Amino acid sequence: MNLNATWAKAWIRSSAQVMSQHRVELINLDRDIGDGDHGENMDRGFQAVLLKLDDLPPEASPADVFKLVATTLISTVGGAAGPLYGTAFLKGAAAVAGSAELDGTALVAFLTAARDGVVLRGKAESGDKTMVDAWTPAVDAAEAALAGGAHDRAILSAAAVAAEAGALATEPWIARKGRASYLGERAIGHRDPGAQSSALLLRAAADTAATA
Amino acid sequence: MNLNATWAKAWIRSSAQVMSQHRVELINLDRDIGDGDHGENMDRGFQAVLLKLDDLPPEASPADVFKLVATTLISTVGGAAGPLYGTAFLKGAAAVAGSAELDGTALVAFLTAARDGVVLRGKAESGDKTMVDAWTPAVDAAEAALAGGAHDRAILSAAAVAAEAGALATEPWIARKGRASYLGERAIGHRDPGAQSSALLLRAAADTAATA
Amino acid sequence: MKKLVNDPKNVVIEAVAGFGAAHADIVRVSTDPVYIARSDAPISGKVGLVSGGGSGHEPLHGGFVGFGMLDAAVPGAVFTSPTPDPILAATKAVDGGAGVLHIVKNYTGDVLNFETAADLALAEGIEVRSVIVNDDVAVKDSLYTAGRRGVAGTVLVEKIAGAAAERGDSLEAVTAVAERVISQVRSMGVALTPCVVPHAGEGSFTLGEDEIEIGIGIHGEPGRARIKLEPADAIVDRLLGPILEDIPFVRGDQVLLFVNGMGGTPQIELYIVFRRAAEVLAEQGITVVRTLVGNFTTSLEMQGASVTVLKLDAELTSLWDAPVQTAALRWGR
Amino acid sequence: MKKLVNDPKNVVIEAVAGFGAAHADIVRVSTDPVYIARSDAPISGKVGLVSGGGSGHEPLHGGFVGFGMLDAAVPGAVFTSPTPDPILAATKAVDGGAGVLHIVKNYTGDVLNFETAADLALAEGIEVRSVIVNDDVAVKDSLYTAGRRGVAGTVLVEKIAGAAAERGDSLEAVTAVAERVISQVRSMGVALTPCVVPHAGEGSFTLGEDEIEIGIGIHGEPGRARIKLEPADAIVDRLLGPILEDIPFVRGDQVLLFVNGMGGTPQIELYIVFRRAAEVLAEQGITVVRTLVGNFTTSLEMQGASVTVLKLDAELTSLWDAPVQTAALRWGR
Ligand SMILES: Nc1ncnc2c1ncn2[C@@H]1O[C@H](COP(=O)(O)OP(=O)(O)O)[C@@H](O)[C@H]1O
Ligand SMILES: Nc1ncnc2c1ncn2[C@@H]1O[C@H](COP(=O)(O)OP(=O)(O)O)[C@@H](O)[C@H]1O
Ligand SMILES: [Mg+2]
Ligand SMILES: [Mg+2]
Ligand SMILES: [Mg+2]
Ligand SMILES: [Mg+2]
Repeated sequence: MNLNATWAKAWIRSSAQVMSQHRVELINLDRDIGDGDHGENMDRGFQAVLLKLDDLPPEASPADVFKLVATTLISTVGGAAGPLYGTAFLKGAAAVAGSAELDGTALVAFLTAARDGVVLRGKAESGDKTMVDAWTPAVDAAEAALAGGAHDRAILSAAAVAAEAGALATEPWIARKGRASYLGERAIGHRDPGAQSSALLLRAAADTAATA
Repeated sequence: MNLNATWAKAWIRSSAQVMSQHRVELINLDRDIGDGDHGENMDRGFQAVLLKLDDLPPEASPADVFKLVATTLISTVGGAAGPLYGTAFLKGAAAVAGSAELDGTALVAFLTAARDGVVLRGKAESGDKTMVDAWTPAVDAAEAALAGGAHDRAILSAAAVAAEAGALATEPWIARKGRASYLGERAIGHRDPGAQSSALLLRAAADTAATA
Repeated sequence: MKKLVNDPKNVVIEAVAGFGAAHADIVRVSTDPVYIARSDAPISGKVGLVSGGGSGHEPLHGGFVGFGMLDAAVPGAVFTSPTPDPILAATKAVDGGAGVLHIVKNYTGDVLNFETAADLALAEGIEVRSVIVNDDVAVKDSLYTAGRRGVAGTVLVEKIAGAAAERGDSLEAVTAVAERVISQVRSMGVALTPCVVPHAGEGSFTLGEDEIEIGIGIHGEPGRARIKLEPADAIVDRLLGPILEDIPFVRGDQVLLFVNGMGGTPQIELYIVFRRAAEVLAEQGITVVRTLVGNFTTSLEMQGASVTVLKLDAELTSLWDAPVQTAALRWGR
Repeated sequence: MKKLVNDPKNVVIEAVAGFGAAHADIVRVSTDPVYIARSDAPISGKVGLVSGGGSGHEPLHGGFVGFGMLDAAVPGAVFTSPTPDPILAATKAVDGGAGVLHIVKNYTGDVLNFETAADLALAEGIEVRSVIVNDDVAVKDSLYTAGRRGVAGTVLVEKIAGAAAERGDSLEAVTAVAERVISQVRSMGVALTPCVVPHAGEGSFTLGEDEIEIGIGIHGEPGRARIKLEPADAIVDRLLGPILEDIPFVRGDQVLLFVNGMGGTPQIELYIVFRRAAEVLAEQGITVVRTLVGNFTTSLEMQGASVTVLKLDAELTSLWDAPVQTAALRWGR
């Protein structure tokens, strides 16, 4: 599938399904080192997005889809994840405004802007054990793939794999941002829930693109 | 042992020990059909009596011992059991005032007055599933034993056996007085805690008398 | 059992000491015998109000000592009525010459111990009246039981009788107002979890993972029925049904609706209960004109709630509205 | 999980509706978006005070809306900060032309969502200031954490800033008073049992039969250490130690001592905690001149308590004493 509005919508629909399927897993991760609501928050937010997707006009661009995702997540998720994911999609949308279809360069711009949005709002650095630790490896991998001449779907797939590895890599760390930072050493051995939901999101993006 | 003041004090000392040993049992019985404090109440009360027994002058009569028990139980037990046992000992003391030693007739008078005291305060009838159902069989058995020519210790032993049987007999009943009366049918199958503590008390009386 | 206590034997005495230290502007505390009195008691010419009972129902009764409500509260051991001595001492401490009203919840132990204390007070020349609160419709009131239990409705009796005493009513008149509240107030509760008495160290009863006890008493005494957990609205309907049947409330009646927490239930749930209870009353054409929501008559950490409905008239309403200044209930000053 | 709820998804909306119905004399409730405002808001010329955060901490914040305290409270989903929309709506609803102060507890989610709402309000011409409450000494405040959490001290900030706003202070002055309270208030808590979030249906964490969590957060976030259960006095000492170290209170200081219940702890235990805390302060030559004891910043049904100490001066004391009329805190009217 080309990375057009149809893909963008399919990605978001798939994400809604994935968040619902992984709701309990994300709640459990967040219960371990946070307050146990991340799965509930993401599920509530994406279900709300789902209800609004159909209202988009047929001529909506990928950026329009992402803007809708952004405002809906901001107004329904709450917590830390709401503003962070909201800003990610808002900045990502701005980066690809006007494109009917994302090529490799646009895709990397989208991912970079999204990650920068998270950093702008949350002020986390790599290694702080947050969703940034899924996004930054994804951006890096996407850039490398683009530089290596990879196609849009391959870039997305590289980003998804890197995000998954990034989420996994948070497990042995101490957290320095978010609720888990209160835990000190006790955060060790637990995966960051936001990094995990980010990996799920990017995996859904890649898988949707890979289908005909 | 003759039923003099030495016996009366030994009985009460032994009762304190028994209430302490059976504290949890009485709590559990009361938890089943009441509020779970009967063992605590009886233990607290008799421990308080124990502390005061030594203050009695050497010339104290059995009635003096019982009066001390009465006022101490009234002022330390609380709940339903406090006033009921308190009145029992108060009326029992009055019935044997002046006697240095209880013969069979005095013993029966003591038990009868004690039982009547409980009924006066609590207005329970036989079969209401209360401590009366230990005391009344005890009084009846004591009277019968006295009529049959039994000696004081034998009378007391008959009373104790009857009280134990009386307490046991409360198990299949519905309660009509006290907290257990709120339970209706659900009181069935549980022994009344106050009947049980009464049986323990009379058993202690008989056993103390039986020792040299 | 996990509790913030030191020696379980000292729970009441330490809590009362803490209460006295925290509310020294309102109460003074006697530790031997244990009672809590208004700091300005006795008030000459005012009827004194004394209540009490086993501890574990806080803020009942100590939290209601102060201007416009109780003159003294006598806490017994946890879930055990106090003995006559402290009741007598409290009665004497608050007698301002106009007599003293004992507000007693209907439990055999409370009734007997207050009775003895009243007799002793009388012997010392203090005029004492007693009212017995028995608002719990979960229990059948018949010749063959100890009668209905006194539960959360007690708070309303204490507030309204307290206001009557504060405005200078005679002992007779205060007693009559208290009796009127008692005749017009009904309650019923539900437990989701048991409570643990400190000296017992174990739950007062057991409930299955999905069971609740309808008609629970405030000492964890079983109630009408043990049923499977239901949605809050259905549970509220089960509590309100017997209440509304018992006093035949009629369309147009004005009532005070009181949702009481048993101690361990989040406030958010109490308001969910209130929402439904108000809805049901509205459907019946009964108007809720005064409200109270919170943990006022608790059973230690028990999870659950009770619903209390008091039929109001102009006088009871104005007595309810009168200023009150206690640790747990305060308005108007 | 046993709770008095209907659909877990509707817990907040139903509770807020019930709250509005129960306290219609004090608040009005908006259900879409969800916020609770003073019934007389906006008050022309008065600085508006808005707070909010995840639900499950009741009475915080809705119970503190009313005369002399908050103008509006914005409840999010349980333990989840509200989104910017209702914060913005509440801010607009209470703006009386003198600007609005946001009182925010220091959690990433709360800070970010209030920040967004403040930006949007500013864009609509409303002057908004924010203060961030971070009184929890259990958490190390360093560049390498999200900073200290805001816990029960928030109640004191809301009361005192609310009194300043009520007497007509400017936005700048109200903000300064709030900042002063924040700089002088410290808290630390302990959990004996976890709480259960309705949508999760399971405990937020697990504790062994004899374990307690020292330094617990109000969302069940772990604290400083998990230790074996100890007597109440020893636990209080563990809580007060870090508080007293943190602000170097000195002999002769006057303080407000606030013992807060986490929701599921019997009141009797809170007073046992108070007793010891007052004792320790007295030993240090610190005078407790104001007190607060009760469930004011809860974590659903969690058992446990927190201790908060606020250093007072004449102005803060008189603002604390000023009349307040909210569902959960009331005196002077
Ligand atoms: N400052 C931050 N920067 C980036 N990500 C953050 C930051 N703070 C928290 N997060 C992310 O948010 C996730 C938690 O989201 P969620 O549970 O929905 O919110 P909350 O912590 O408010 O309950 C964390 O796992 C982490 O990935
Ligand atoms: N009216 C009564 N007459 C006689 N005995 C009674 C009466 N009411 C209660 N009891 C006795 O008191 C016992 C309960 O005592 P206890 O548990 O100490 O007091 P409480 O019921 O106040 O908690 C019952 O088991 C019963 O034997
Ligand atoms: Mg979370
Ligand atoms: Mg009992
Ligand atoms: Mg009892
Ligand atoms: Mg959260």
